Amino acid sequence: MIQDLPAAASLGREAVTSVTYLAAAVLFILGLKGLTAAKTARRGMQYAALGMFLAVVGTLWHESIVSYGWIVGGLVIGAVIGWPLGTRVPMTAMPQRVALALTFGALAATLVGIAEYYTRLQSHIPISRPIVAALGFEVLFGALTITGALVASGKLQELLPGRPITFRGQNALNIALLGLMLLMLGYLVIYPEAQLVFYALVGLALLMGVSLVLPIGGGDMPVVIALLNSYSGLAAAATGFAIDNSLLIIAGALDGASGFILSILMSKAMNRSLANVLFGAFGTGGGESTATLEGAMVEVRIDDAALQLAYARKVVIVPGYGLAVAQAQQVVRELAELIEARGGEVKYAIHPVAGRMPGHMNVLLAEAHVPYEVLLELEDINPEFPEVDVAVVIGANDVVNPAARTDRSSPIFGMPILDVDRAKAVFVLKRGKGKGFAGIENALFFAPRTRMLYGDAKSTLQGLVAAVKSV
Amino acid sequence: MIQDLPAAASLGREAVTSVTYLAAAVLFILGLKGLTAAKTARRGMQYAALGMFLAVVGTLWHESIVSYGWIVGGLVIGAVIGWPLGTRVPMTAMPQRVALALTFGALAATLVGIAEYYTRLQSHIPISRPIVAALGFEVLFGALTITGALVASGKLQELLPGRPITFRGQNALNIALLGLMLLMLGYLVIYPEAQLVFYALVGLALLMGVSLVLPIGGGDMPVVIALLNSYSGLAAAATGFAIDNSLLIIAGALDGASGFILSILMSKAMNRSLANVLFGAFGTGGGESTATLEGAMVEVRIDDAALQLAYARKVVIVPGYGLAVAQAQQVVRELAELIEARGGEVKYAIHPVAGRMPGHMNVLLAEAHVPYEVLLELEDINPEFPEVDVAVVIGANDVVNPAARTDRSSPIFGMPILDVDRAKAVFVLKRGKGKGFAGIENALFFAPRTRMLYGDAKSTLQGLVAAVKSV
Amino acid sequence: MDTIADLASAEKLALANQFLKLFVFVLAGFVGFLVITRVPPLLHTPLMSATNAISAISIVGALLAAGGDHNRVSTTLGFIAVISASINIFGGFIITDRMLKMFKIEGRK
Amino acid sequence: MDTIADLASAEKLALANQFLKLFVFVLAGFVGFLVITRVPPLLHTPLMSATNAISAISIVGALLAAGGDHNRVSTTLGFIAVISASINIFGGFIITDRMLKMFKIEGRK
Ligand SMILES: NC(=O)c1ccc[n+]([C@@H]2O[C@H](COP(=O)([O-])OP(=O)(O)OC[C@H]3O[C@@H](n4cnc5c(N)ncnc54)[C@H](OP(=O)(O)O)[C@@H]3O)[C@@H](O)[C@H]2O)c1
Ligand SMILES: NC(=O)c1ccc[n+]([C@@H]2O[C@H](COP(=O)([O-])OP(=O)(O)OC[C@H]3O[C@@H](n4cnc5c(N)ncnc54)[C@H](OP(=O)(O)O)[C@@H]3O)[C@@H](O)[C@H]2O)c1
Repeated sequence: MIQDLPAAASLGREAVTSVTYLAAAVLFILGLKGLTAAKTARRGMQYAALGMFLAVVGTLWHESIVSYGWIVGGLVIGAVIGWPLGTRVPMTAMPQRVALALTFGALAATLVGIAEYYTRLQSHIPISRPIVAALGFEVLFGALTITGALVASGKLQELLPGRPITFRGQNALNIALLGLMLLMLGYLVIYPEAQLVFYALVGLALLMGVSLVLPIGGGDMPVVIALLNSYSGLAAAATGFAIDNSLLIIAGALDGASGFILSILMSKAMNRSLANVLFGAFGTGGGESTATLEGAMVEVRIDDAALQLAYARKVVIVPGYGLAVAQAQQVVRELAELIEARGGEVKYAIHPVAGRMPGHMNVLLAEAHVPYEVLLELEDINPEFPEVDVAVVIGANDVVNPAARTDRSSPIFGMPILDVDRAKAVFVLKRGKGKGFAGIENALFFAPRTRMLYGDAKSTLQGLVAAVKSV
Repeated sequence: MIQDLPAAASLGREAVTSVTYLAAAVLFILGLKGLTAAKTARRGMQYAALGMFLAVVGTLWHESIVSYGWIVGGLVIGAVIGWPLGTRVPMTAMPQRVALALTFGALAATLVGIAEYYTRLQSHIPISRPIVAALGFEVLFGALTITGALVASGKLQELLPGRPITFRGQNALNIALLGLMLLMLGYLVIYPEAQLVFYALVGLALLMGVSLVLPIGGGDMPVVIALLNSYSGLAAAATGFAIDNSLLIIAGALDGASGFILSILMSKAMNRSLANVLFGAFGTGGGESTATLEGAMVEVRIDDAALQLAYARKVVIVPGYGLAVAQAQQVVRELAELIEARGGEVKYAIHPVAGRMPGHMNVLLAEAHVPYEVLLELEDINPEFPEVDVAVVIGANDVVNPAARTDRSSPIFGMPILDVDRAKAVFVLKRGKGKGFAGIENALFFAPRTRMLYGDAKSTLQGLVAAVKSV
Repeated sequence: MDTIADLASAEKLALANQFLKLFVFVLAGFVGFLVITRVPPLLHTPLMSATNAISAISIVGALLAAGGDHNRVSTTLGFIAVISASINIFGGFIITDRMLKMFKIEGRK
Repeated sequence: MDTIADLASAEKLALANQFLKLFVFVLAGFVGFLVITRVPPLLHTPLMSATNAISAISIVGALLAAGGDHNRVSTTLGFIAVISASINIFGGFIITDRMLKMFKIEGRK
């Protein structure tokens, strides 16, 4: 903590604070451990919230805190802004919501680092090399995350164009920027009191956050967000090193691990390397497939589709990003229940990167109270498709594109997909001829067994529900 | 570490040592992580060994070590004794081998604690309260483990009588002892320099180790060993606190967790609480079953048994402690291969507490190169028994005792068992009418579908092999 | 504490302190890795918002900066940091709970 | 290190170090719990002998006691401790490896 003259009596208070931190660390870990099963997840997060509460109380008790005015003010303002962000934001906006939260978190960490540096200089508290290294590291990763996550959430909220914004030599620029910043960090370790270098580092890192994320396509944002999450974790851990706070180190390391693992899992599910996601400017069309598609997209009338669904014995629903856009999760469940009431079996096929963030479809469908036992993962549902009477693709595109299996020249070649094309019949619900996030054609839509149901997924589904009811 | 006058130059060496410790800690964790799969286990332990090597080298490099004579001597003597203990001890003696190793480990930790205390007093280095608490805790658990593990290995090696040695009021005595020791620990925290109390604590803990383990039956020793393992881990961690060594803290915590988890798992598999194992003096006959057995134990000739085995299509081998006693693991595999060569299928049913330590049967059979894919656990094999043509019980008794399912008054009631009695035919290989570790009768041996093959398991199996060959 | 803290051992303590923090970091990283790899894909979105909420622990540093009465810059920066961190605390835990509430096991069949 | 180590902060550092060690202990306990619960029963016996071997890490303390030239008692106790710990190192790692060598995946069929 920012140092002050220690007195023998203050050691007691210090000890109390440390005990609350230890308890908080344990509660955070138990909280994440709760997330390893749906049953224990909620209880787990309550542990984590308790940990947060303890940590705040333990800190307020710390003797170096002497005035409470600004603190109370800050907490109140934070609560007033945070409350609606927690209760109002729709589930469909989760990706940009998470990105925005990252910005806030990184902002807090970075400001703490700057304040610590400034105060030490101001009060002539010596800055040792390990401390300046930690502080420099912290503001670097923190500032980069502030702007990076802001750009990401702008792209996801469609305030910024989702397509990659590229310019010649941008990778070179980024590498040069990174090199420069590392040099500055090295300089600071040698001359810890070089203020200007420190603040310039903050500025450059803010710039780098923008130039790193702008060239990445909107669909890749979840990977970027997970990675920025791990950066902000590292920044928090570095803060912990600088201000001697083990709780920050632990929480930062947990965050760092989580973000890193998620970003790796996501890139793997898209069959791309993390480097390709970050520097590939995916979606520019550079990797356009050379295969041409044969056949035509054949439409089907809602009544005919409803008839087929009503008599199907085995139906698999394949949700994708379009389901989130249309907010059609409730209607899907209605349709499923109608089919089940008529004796059919309905399962859901959940692709790991369907939607725009990991587990996106799970959250949406859980919101509509679809029991998660009928949500099947890729490996479990794929062998079943040949026996499926009707597969209903709702706003999914890339994750059902057979080119991933067959077309070596396709940019998504090798990505594991849902084998919808092996079902006996396929209905595809989409608005028109729009492409998926990868921006490529999809042979599934031209297949002889596929029928298109054009229109917004929600209204199409409502039509189907009405029609099935009257069968 | 035992303190000496620090010099600016010495900080560098200190840092090097710390780096090797960090590396060693990481390697230990990776080593244990390797043990989560058979494929990576060996590589994992090589990491751990490398970690140990680094830690030793890093310590020798530490500037507070000034004379190397005794060290080299000790290492050489240790290697000379340790080598045969590593290469010669047969797999069947693993339980007592592990217990003996616990004694050595605890001895080392305890002596380090005593030396630290003595040196601090001698050199007038102040002993703070946290340090004396750590040292006291350490010698308490360490000394208790030294004698406790020694008694356990004596029982397992049958140098001491395996049955519980009980006397009136022994639990009361142990509780009184423990209370006294805790009081002494408290006294030490208040008066850290009370030498006599410290050394008396060591003595009492040595005594307590004996009086704690003597009343526990030989068959319960594995649980005791696991628990002592966790005590010795705690002792090592306490040493780490006392001499400021994080590597000891980490290794101790890992050991402590491992021993604790194993002892819990084992008690669970025996359907008893840890407290019952420790204070129940199991095997005294107090809980004898009230059910009487009907029928007779019917013998079968080796030739007839061999004939039946030769034509069986589905055979399950159920090994138990007797297999280890008879060292018959190689012959078992021979028999299994003969049956397989004739077109039969052979699987092994492994009960979690068959034998005298967790995983005992796995190690034995692995030694005989039985591939571990055919070793099935309880939950996986039990549903198959009704279709099994012949179940061959080799030196197993308690783990196949149907009383655990049916007889409420049996001391093993509720313990999950292998449902051998549901097989179409059962052969039981044992020497005579000896009981298993729980000391109770077994209705399986009297069942109409059971046939006995008396004699040492190894020679009986050799007879079977010869007979099957000549079918 | 009744150790006699002497000038010389303070440097040693400071070095030991740095290394202990490194041990804490590495161990927490292992814990994170071991726990997170066991989180099922089903809960990946709640996981992201949960780690968001937990990362608001930098509120601890923010409180010390805002309430420490060091200088005006520190107070101001600390104040803003308290705001942003507490936005994440309130928003983060609430939205995570909202999501997890949906994952009830329901017998629909 | 270029901090000016002053007498007063030494006490604070000492306290901080005690707590850091506690953090290390707790985190290592979590790591142990998370890892050990994933070890299959198949490998429980090797696990026991592996932890035996790892617990020989008290050799580190033994070396410091034996080689530190403190006093005859410390040297003697340290010497015996070095012997017992190194018995476990050599014996423990060898026997564990011997066991694990047996667990090869063999295509018998
Ligand atoms: N989940 C993740 O974590 C993650 C992370 C990074 C990248 N991604 C990428 O995101 C993609 C996800 O694949 P996906 O199959 O779920 O989606 P997608 O490939 O992006 O396709 C979405 C489809 O939904 C349709 N659609 C949009 N709004 C609709 C509405 N209101 N009603 C009906 N249809 C609508 C669109 O066609 P129309 O315009 O014709 O309607 C489009 O074809 C993958 O390429 C994946 O790699 C996902
Ligand atoms: N594995 C663990 O971790 C562990 C830990 C604690 C306790 N235990 C306890 O140990 C017991 C293990 O059960 P178990 O079924 O494996 O063994 P068991 O119940 O102890 O029975 C062993 C049987 O093997 C026979 N036997 C002994 N030597 C033999 C030889 N040379 N040839 C043929 N047969 C021989 C004995 O009968 P004869 O004398 O007639 O030959 C005896 O009936 C359980 O009660 C369990 O709770 C195990």
